[in-house]
Amino acid sequence: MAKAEGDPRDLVKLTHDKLSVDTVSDSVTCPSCGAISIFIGTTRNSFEGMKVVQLEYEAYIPMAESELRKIYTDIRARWPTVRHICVHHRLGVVPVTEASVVIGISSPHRGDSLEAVQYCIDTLKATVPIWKKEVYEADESCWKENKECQWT
Amino acid sequence: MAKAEGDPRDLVKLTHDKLSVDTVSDSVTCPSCGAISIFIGTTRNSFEGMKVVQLEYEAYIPMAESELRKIYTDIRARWPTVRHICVHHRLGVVPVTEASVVIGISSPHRGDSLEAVQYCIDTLKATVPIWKKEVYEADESCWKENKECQWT
Amino acid sequence: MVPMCMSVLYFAKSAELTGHKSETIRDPSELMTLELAIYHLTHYESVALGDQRISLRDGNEVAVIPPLSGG
Amino acid sequence: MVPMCMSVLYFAKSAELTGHKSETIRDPSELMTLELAIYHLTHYESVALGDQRISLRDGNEVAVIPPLSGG
Repeated sequence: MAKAEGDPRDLVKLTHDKLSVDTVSDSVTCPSCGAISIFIGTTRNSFEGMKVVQLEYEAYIPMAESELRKIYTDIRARWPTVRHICVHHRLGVVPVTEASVVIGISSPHRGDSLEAVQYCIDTLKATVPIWKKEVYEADESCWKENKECQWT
Repeated sequence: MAKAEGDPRDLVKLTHDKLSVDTVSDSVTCPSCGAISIFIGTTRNSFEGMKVVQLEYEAYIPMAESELRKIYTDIRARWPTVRHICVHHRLGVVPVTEASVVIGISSPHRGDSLEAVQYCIDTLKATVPIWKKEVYEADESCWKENKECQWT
Repeated sequence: MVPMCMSVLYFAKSAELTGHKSETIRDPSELMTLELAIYHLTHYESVALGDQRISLRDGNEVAVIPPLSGG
Repeated sequence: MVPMCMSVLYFAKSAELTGHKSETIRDPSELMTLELAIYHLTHYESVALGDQRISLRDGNEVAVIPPLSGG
């Protein structure tokens, strides 16, 4: 647990491992902040009546990291009191109910981190090169497209 | 981990134990939801230049639980797709950087749980009978008053 | 006439000011001098002092609720 | 004139459609027929196809980026 005061942290992890909400929460904890806001994206069990058994995620890793850091820069410009930012995105197979993404943002007061976490997930869906394929019960699958993406 | 589909859960815990973000997150996870939004209130190390060493929380427990359930009813009226709601509030001594409150809300799509979690913490501060005393380095202390409270 | 009895709960700063967490008092009218909100416990209804008269019966409990600071 | 060489990376649906994750091609103009966004990797700049000409040099890498679905 990194809790000492210090420079603002911009943390990014793309991993095939299961995500931990506590790990993200701990990584943005700091003594000068009274608020941590977290968003967790999880795998749903159905899409338009079809039963989803799992998702598979793929990323263009160097560009995904670069796009995430652009989002962090935007967040720090819009909410200057934001202290630490952490995004963990899972790759590969993600079973139903497990987290595909965990975003954690800390700030002295809650309004900033609450707004910033919403901006972060909205923008991530629009600009970060990650793709998910829904795998259905009947051995079918479909690459999804975020409505936030400008070129769907 | 309670993950089976079933009735919506309205979970409340007021406890002297350390809070766990993973526990709150797990308790609102469900297969039909793609989003979990979490807010964590943590103890800050300073107030107007004074060094805070810890907070002490006290609650009027039966009424706090009753007021929290009123908030849950409001949330379900305003965001009908919200699935599970969980608030864990810590009582007694809370050292700096540790969580005093963890709120978790799940919904099929993220907009609802993100808005609901903000409403939940705003309303909790205004209506739930819980009090915190800031304890400063110099053996001084002060009972705090939320600006959201109608009769400060 | 039998004097009316009621218990009063104090929290946070009100407990510090009164020096105790609860007490039994016989004449509830003295409650009206407290500059704090009161909750009538039977139904957890709140009553801001000075706003209205509250009807209390023997054995009722009231709580003195200072400004909140949870979260 | 020496033919220009470049590597192309495919992701997600574009990898399924082409049958491979990357390839080396000699005439980049054929890229222009893909109805997908292209990122010019040198600076991770995005170029929507049809919007503008992009200047590519020998050895450049481009990636075909289908509509995103992360999160």
